[in-house]
Amino acid sequence: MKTGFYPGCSMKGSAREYSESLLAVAGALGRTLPEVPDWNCCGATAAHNLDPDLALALPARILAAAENVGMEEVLVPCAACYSRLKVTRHELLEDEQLRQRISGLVEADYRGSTEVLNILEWLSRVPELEKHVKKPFQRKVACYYGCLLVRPAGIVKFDRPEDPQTMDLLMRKLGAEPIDWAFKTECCGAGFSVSRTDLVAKLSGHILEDAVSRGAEAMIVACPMCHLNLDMRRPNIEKRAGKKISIPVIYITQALGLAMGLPAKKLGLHRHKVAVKISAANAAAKDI
Amino acid sequence: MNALQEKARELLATKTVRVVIGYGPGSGGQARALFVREAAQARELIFDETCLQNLAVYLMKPDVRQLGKAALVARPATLRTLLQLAAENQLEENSLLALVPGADGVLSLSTFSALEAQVASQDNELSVAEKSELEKFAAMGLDARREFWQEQFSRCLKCYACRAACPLCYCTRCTVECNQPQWIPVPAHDLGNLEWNVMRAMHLAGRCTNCGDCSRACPVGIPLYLLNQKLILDVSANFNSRSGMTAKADHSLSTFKPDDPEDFIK
Amino acid sequence: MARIGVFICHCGENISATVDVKKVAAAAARIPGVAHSVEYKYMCSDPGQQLVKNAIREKNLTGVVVAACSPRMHEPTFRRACAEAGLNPFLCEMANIREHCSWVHEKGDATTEKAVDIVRTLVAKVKKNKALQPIQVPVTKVALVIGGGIAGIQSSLDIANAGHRVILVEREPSIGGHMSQLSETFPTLDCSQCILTPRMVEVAQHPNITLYSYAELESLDGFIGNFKARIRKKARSLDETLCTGCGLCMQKCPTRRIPSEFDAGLGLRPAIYVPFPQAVPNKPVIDREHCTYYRTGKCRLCEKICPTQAIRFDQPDEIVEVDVGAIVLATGFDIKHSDFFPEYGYGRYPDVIDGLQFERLASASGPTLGEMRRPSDGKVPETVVFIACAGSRDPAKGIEYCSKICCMYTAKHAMLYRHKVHGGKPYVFYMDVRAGGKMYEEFVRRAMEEEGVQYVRGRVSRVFERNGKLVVKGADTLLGARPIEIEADLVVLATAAVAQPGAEELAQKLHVSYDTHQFFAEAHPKLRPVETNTAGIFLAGACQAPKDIPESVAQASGAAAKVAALFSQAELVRDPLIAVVDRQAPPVYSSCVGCFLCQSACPYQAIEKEEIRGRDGQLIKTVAKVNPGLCQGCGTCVAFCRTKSIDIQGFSHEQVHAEVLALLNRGERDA
Amino acid sequence: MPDFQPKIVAFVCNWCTYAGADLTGTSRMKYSPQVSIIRFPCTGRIDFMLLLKAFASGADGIIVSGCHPNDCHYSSGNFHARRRWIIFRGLLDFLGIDVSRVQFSWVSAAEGAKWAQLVNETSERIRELGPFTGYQRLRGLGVG
Amino acid sequence: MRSDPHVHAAGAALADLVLEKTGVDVARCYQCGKCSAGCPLAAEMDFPPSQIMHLLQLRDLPGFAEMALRSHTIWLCLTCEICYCRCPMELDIPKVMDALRHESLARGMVHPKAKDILAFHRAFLDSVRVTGRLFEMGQVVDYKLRSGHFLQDLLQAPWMFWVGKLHLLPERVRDRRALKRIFAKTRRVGEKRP
Repeated sequence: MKTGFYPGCSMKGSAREYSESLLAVAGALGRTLPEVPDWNCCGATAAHNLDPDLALALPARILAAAENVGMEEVLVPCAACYSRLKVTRHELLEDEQLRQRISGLVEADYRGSTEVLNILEWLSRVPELEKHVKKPFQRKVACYYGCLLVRPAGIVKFDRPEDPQTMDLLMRKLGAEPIDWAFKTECCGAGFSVSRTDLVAKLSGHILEDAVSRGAEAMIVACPMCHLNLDMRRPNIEKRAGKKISIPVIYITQALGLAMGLPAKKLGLHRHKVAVKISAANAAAKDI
Repeated sequence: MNALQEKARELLATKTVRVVIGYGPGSGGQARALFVREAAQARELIFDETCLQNLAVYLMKPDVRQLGKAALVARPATLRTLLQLAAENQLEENSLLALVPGADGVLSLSTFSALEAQVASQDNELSVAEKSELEKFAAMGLDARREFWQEQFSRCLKCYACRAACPLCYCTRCTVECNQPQWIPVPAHDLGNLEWNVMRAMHLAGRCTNCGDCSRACPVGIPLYLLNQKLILDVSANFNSRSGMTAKADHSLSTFKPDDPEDFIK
Repeated sequence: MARIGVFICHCGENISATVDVKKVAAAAARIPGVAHSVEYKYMCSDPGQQLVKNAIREKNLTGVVVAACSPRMHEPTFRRACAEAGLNPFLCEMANIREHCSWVHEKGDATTEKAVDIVRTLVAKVKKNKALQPIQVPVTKVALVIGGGIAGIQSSLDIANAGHRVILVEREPSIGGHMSQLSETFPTLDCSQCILTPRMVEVAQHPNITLYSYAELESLDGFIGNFKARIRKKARSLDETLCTGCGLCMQKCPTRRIPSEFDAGLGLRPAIYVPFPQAVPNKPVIDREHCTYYRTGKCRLCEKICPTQAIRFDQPDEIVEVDVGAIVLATGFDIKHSDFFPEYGYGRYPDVIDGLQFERLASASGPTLGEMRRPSDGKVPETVVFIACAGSRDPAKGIEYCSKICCMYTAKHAMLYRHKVHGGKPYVFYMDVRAGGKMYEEFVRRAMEEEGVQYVRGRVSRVFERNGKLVVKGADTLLGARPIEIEADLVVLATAAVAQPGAEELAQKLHVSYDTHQFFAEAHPKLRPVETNTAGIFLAGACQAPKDIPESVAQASGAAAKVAALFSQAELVRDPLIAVVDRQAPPVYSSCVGCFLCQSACPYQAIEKEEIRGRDGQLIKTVAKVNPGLCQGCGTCVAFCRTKSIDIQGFSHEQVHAEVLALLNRGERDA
Repeated sequence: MPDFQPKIVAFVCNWCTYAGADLTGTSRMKYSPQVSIIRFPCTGRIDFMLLLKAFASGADGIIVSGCHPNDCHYSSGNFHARRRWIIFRGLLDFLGIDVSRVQFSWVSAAEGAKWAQLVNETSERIRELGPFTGYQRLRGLGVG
Repeated sequence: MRSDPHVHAAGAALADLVLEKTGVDVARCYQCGKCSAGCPLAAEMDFPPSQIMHLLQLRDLPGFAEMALRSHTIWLCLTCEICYCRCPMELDIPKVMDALRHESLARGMVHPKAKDILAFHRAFLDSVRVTGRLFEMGQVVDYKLRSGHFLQDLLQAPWMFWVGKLHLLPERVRDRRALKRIFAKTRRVGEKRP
């Protein structure tokens, strides 16, 4: 199975540590992740808000590029990009006329053979993941899925849309104790990070408060946008809540890296706004 | 006298049977049916590679039945035919002796279980050559097949020799003889010929024992055996069943399994 | 020479709006053999039928085609009319130009042409119809009632009181059904058990009723008036004739922590049990799945303690075979259970319960003895949220229909809660309140006006737990769809009413139709609501569609009346649409060659061997013969017969052959 | 052939598909008027000769439909029919007759929508295949 | 079937346009309100989702459907998909929101309060058009110019730069011409600088 890798724009910038930790983990697991050649931005929220054709054309170009080099699937760690690629694939395969029109627009033919994979699907496939764990991640964690990993359920067909379990299972394999909480799939404010920071502060605030009130020691995420809102927007969240909220927000790949004993620096933990004051093993809990 | 002739002579001499139906020398390199009613005549019987006809067909003729209990020289397909006739209530147990010439003399079978055992011990599968001919047909493509059969059927004279030669076409009233409604048009034309041949094949589906007499009887040489063999293969592939294997009523087309294939049904 | 009359119905405008009926009548008149062709507004009305009758007499018709609705609707009507005018009813056919034409196509020439095609087809058929005489078959005057809920109980009592024997089969150890689980009933709030249990006792004591509880239908053969049912009596693991129902075994059974089905999982029961104290019969069963003896081979405590030595551990299931003439299906309904509502946390939070569980909490015989205490910690809930339409009217979850009973029982639940917890705050999230029924609307108004139940119009999006409270996130669509959050102590879901599990399998055993939701299908939605399409099998209660108690009881009595009507005749008259084997004069006798391939094809074992013998008793031939009592007229044998020796009356070779030719030869016949 | 309106005959059983088609009507769903229905008690009753007769009389396509497996009003008529159709299709195909012109289906009394869809899909497919000239030419030679 | 999104019959009801573009039949909505109940931003909206659906259902009453196009709601919708996920009628409301946004832009009916959101989206796409990928630094600058929020996040940038999250030079797609052609062919509705 030839698996390609679509990093997406944020993993080259504001979510750099997600990319770093993913590549570090993949390396340690003995897997290579070749990037989709000359990939472009998926268009994100902006494209589908403003232009329906562009919203399909940009992802179609990516999928066609991957298909052309024989990638049977593409790992898309960013949940937002994943959603755009997955939805595009679905729509193009549902409607042959549309597929031909969009293929014409992007001057490349996507035939539908390349599948789209999210980070949780990719990690779940690693056989005997627990055997790679050197320092069990013995923490109470809140697994936060956000919106786009599980919805729209009919298209992504991944886990159940209410109370999903895939990430919880993965974290349990790493030695963590996932809490049962109520905001697993509530929206963080997504693309409003810059334009409506006030709303992000409110929505992300609710999420963090619920996790903290149930004793979570870390938020585990699989989306740069969620991370941006929960981590970098922490000052706005705290200001709105009128209190300090110090729970760190960790990418699942970082959590895995820590459990595998990879150095924190290699996992980009120093790039977070909210200091990650926990390490994997409880016993070795030291500030990083 | 060979073993077969000796057996026939003995059966007639002891009046165990009234007639021995076997093969005698014929013309054109083919043996013909020989009805031996006197012990002395038994030495005329032959059994070699020219003896192809399925003699069971005579059992269904009233004139032959009137002769009294018969012994019948049986080839493998004949034995299957006897069992199929039994399964269709056309043959009573012990009402006839099937004579099977072999290397160790002549077997004489009269019970259904003996017939079944004999059939079970012989090769009843289509031969490799028969199968490969069918495969060639499948590969021909729809249009080529249509043209082939259209040409073949265009020569059909509706003489019904195929029907007369077939031991399983024993119906006293054939569908072609029904005229209210008229299922098959009387004159020999393309449509009627197609309908007759489809009907004949369908009526033999799950019943035909592959003796090949229909083709041999056809005066214009239509390869009717292809249709029969195709259906034998289909019945076996889809229902895992084979005609002429048992005297019990076990008809593949009037029984079913709840999980029969239905991939063609929406 | 045929003289066929064609009668074209407008059906008000149902047909004439898309089909040019005048053109159809004119075209029909040109079909050879048609002696009379008219159209009329309502052919099924009295004057319409009179048109048919007059034409038969005046024009001396030899056949009639009524082009109107489906024969499934009015074939009996018009055949009766023909008979009244002296024409054999089987010389009348219906051309379905409504369901199969005017309702499914747009107005236009193609639709009118199709109507003509259909008429021509049926004219061709009717020309080949033969006068037939009905068949008389005997009737076994015993009814089988399947299901011992309120509907089955009512049907059984009504049939038994009409003087006929009834065999009542109930799957559970006791009769009573869902009604026995209810606390109080709307709109009168009388105690469910108080009104039900006397009926249960009446069943047990009625001399005409044989009760098989803890039993299921194994298989059914035969046909109306002459069914043969095999009933599996599951092993109770005790000798019912010895058991006195003293209950000692239940008190001593060491395995006591099994969730009680009767208490909807909120209470516990032992492994040997009666479902509830008023059970009929009041004799326990051993639940072999949980019983220590069956699991480990040790215990047998009940056997030791039983004063009458009634316990039988090795008792096998028993199969009882009964002959019955009619069947009432009264298998009831079920409700959607947990895992169906992940967004409401149903199955995840113990204090999110369904309506039946609430009934048990509110019932004096329930696990809390009628005190309103929530399942998780026994606390008295101060705020209760009731969510209506939980699963109903929800195509995304596969149920598009309204479950009908929920609006009423939700109002009742909220009221009962207020009666038990005076300061309690009940909220009902609803979309519409459907309270059609005698005193129903008044009942709901009472809940709102007098009992302090607060109704919020909107569907709840989700329920989650926070600090020991259940947070209900909804919106009030009457207030600009403003989000509303209520912190509740207990959430009650009015989950959808669905068919019983196993309904589909049962329907297949009985050969009755069922809808996409596995509710049994009535023969006609309006005019034959208690009959199925299978003659002799009737419906009662919620197995047909969700129903409340009065409706179930009414239908049960209706079904009983149908059975009684059937049993009032000495013999049953059946349509002669059956197979017949060719018979001719000697020396042929029959074109049948006696291969009997038809025999293995017949689902009813209706084909027999007939030996034709000469005057001296000598066997001439053995041919097939159809037993007219057993044949149901499927015609499978007909298609197998190579000599065309079997034919089926009403769908004969000549008839269907003529139909096919007529349908396709449009221009050649009536241009 | 844009104006080609195929002639399609539907052989259906009385209890499931005929009733299902009735439901299509009562639900006012629309379908192609090129299809006409002939009612049989059961799919088990449908003689393969009738299918040949329909083609010979000018049908471009045929629908044969009955109750789903296990739902047959007569228990097993549909099972027998299924076996018959398996063999019949194989034979027609072997003779070079396009079996995609015969659509077999199970439509229950509850499946009004399925009936409409089946009719529309079948008539669309037959429209694409065009008139069944191959078979109709046989008729021309024969009857004409 | 989808057709060209920029062509629609004049005078057709907005509901028909939505049906044509998205395949969603708003008539199926029976106003249960579950979408509004679950919407994370319903409280901020002038018309929560169920009301947007109802506005479209009043197809022939003058002015009502237009209220949906002029609403703040359509710009606040985050496409979190929770409404679609829980809708009993399986109506793809987020897709409807997309279609309404496009129509609102085309008719120049964008709600005044949506200015910032729109500015952000446009800055985003500008960045992608030029480089093929999102250049976060460039986009932020562009957004500030468009929105006039010059001071927002002023303190954030140095920190991001410090932890290595902000690059001063954009990453680029090699075949930028191909991207430009895609943008040229997908003419965005209402593409005028404010």
